[in-house]
Amino acid sequence: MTVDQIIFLIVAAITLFAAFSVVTTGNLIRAAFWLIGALFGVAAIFAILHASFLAVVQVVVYVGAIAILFIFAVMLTRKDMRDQGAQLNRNWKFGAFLSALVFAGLFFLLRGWDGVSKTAAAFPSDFDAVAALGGALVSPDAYVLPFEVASVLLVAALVGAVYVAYNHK
Amino acid sequence: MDFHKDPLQIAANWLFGILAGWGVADLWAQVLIGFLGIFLLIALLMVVDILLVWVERKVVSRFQSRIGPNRVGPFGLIQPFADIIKLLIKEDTTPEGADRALYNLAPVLSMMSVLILWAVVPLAPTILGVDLNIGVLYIIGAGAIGTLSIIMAGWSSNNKYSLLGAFREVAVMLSFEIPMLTMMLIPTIFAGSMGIAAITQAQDVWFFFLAPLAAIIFLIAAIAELGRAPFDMGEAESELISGYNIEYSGMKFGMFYAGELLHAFTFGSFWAILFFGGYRFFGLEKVSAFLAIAVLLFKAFIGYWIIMWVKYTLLRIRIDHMLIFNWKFLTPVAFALLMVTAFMNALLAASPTWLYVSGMFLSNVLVAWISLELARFAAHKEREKTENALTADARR
Amino acid sequence: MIPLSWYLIFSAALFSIGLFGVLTRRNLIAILLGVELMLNAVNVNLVAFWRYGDVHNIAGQAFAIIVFAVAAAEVSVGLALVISVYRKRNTIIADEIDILKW
Amino acid sequence: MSSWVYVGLFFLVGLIIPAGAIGAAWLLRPRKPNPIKQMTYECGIETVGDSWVQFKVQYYIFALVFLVFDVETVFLFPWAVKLGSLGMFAVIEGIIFILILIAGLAYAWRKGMLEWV
Repeated sequence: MTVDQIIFLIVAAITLFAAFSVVTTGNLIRAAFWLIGALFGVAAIFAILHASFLAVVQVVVYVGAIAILFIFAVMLTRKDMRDQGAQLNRNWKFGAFLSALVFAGLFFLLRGWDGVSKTAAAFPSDFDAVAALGGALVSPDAYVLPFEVASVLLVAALVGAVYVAYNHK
Repeated sequence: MDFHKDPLQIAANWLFGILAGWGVADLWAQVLIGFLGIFLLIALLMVVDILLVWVERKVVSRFQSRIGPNRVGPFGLIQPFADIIKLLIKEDTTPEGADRALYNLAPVLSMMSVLILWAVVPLAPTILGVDLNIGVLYIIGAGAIGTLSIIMAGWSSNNKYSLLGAFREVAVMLSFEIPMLTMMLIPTIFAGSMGIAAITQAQDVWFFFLAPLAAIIFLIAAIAELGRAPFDMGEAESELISGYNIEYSGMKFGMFYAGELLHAFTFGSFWAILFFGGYRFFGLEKVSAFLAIAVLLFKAFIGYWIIMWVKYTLLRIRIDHMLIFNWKFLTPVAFALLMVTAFMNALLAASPTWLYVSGMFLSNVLVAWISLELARFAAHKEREKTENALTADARR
Repeated sequence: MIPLSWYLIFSAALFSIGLFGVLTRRNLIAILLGVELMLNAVNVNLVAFWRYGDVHNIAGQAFAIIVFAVAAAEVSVGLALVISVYRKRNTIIADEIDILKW
Repeated sequence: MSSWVYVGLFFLVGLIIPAGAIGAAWLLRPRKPNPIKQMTYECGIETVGDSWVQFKVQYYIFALVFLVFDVETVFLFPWAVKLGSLGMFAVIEGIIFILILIAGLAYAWRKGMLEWV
């Protein structure tokens, strides 16, 4: 095993453990902090994949904003913050079975595909992914429409969410 | 290779030779040397941090017409070391009902979020931790960890005041992050790169002269991000006692305190790097790497001194005023400035340097003037409304 | 070197864990936490395919960026709804929210 | 990747040193706990009620506005990096992007949702 394989396995194990704790911890604040751990792990995976920009954006957007929003929301709905009876619903066995089935299905699907054991070519050292991304996001041949639509989507979300959350007296 | 130009590379090569002589594999030798270098840098930062405690106490006492620490050692220089010994042997209490794991993790994360910022700081042309091509965003990402540590400390202490302080502090930090991010876009536009080293290299003309307004907004946002006065609503001593770190004592409190000071110094150096050329000073950096470090530290201390000056001059601002100041004034101005800068940058792309610089400077001044006039107009209207309401009340 | 399959299996596992959370948790916020995990699994896939395909074709990263925007929109609206429901019904347990029964 | 290995090392050392300082204090400090010492601080009286009090929804609204602006500003970074070589068309696109964003802020402002009631 090479060094990067060992690093990957450690990061992946930590991430999956954190993700598992997110869905099983009774204390919701703890679950939110575990989610942050899992998101950090995914950021590390992005860094291993040479996607520096996405790794940092993952930390800035998810850890810096989305996780804080979760924590705020948990504290605003305080009554359900700590363990109160069962955290899982009646059908949890069925849910566990279904998600295990999804994993098994994906696993066997992947095993049947021959492109799966492919290894990556060396990363071209003169390639600046951020500049390429910047070019693609505003180029009319590429992603300018999704780029602008994302802006509209976020503004729509802002307007809707503020309206819903605002305390109309 | 000249020792004055690139001391670290020479030291690394020397160490590498020794390790290779011992039969250590190349990869591990490199990792070990990297580890040692990082350890050295962080240890140095801790020493600077101890010095900062002394500087802060001395400066605040001068601002308040006192003398400050002057008993322990010459000019009280040994005072911070005495403080450390006191913190080390002080009993440390954990409040009842605290979430112990998070309670102990928070101070460590708080300090870490500051230390890791220095991974991307170019100390000299050749002395640079990591040249990430997304350095500017890395700063914000590290700040996110700091925000997290505050909310962690506030929640896990099992105390109303600490939670209230954490909430306020986080609300302020989040709000002011937007103008800060926006102002970081402006050096990015000028340099055509997000790498901190590239931004430093691109400053043949200091970016302060291209975007003075951006530098000022960045400083305001940075002070708010640090949670220092006048934006220290999160730890308002007279109302919340000490905010999110109220239940902490001993070395854990020391970590929060030292982290805050080092954070201020770090933002002083980022201000210097993004807008005042970092280690560059009329070609001095080309003479010797040590001179470059001295230049950067000097500029960083000036930035730090300005942050202190603001802290000890201005009064605390109420939280609603603070948030409204950010969302209704600073953020729109920042975005307007960004649009104007992007537009002027494209318009003046082919023009000579003097025209480019003066055009940028004038457009900044124009944006500042228009926004201040608008703010004055709005303030007049607001004042009139309040006064009318008051006189109506009095008549009744 | 790490083969592509490791990333895909990692992402499948993350997705399944998120799905488990969404299907079994009773608390609305916890359900949203599960959704976040699932979105992240998708992003890992997109970036892995970008890296293992042609690096100069930036599509994988651009898609991942759009997924970030969608995740942000989803969280902001979702949590706003949770808070609104909490204000009206004083609970955020999914089973007990049955205003739309009829 | 190699530069990220150094960042990882930085994280590691940045964790170890503060943890080491706290650990040293843990070894050196006296330990005499008693129930009153460990009580939560509240202006010299005993804590009243639950410490985890409920908060104003305004905090959430500001966090929400922040989230949307954060994501959008981050989107602008690749645009800013490439701006020098793209010309006027890309600048106009970026400005439209920002204007859409400002429209959202203006809406929240007009509806009085940015007030701290």
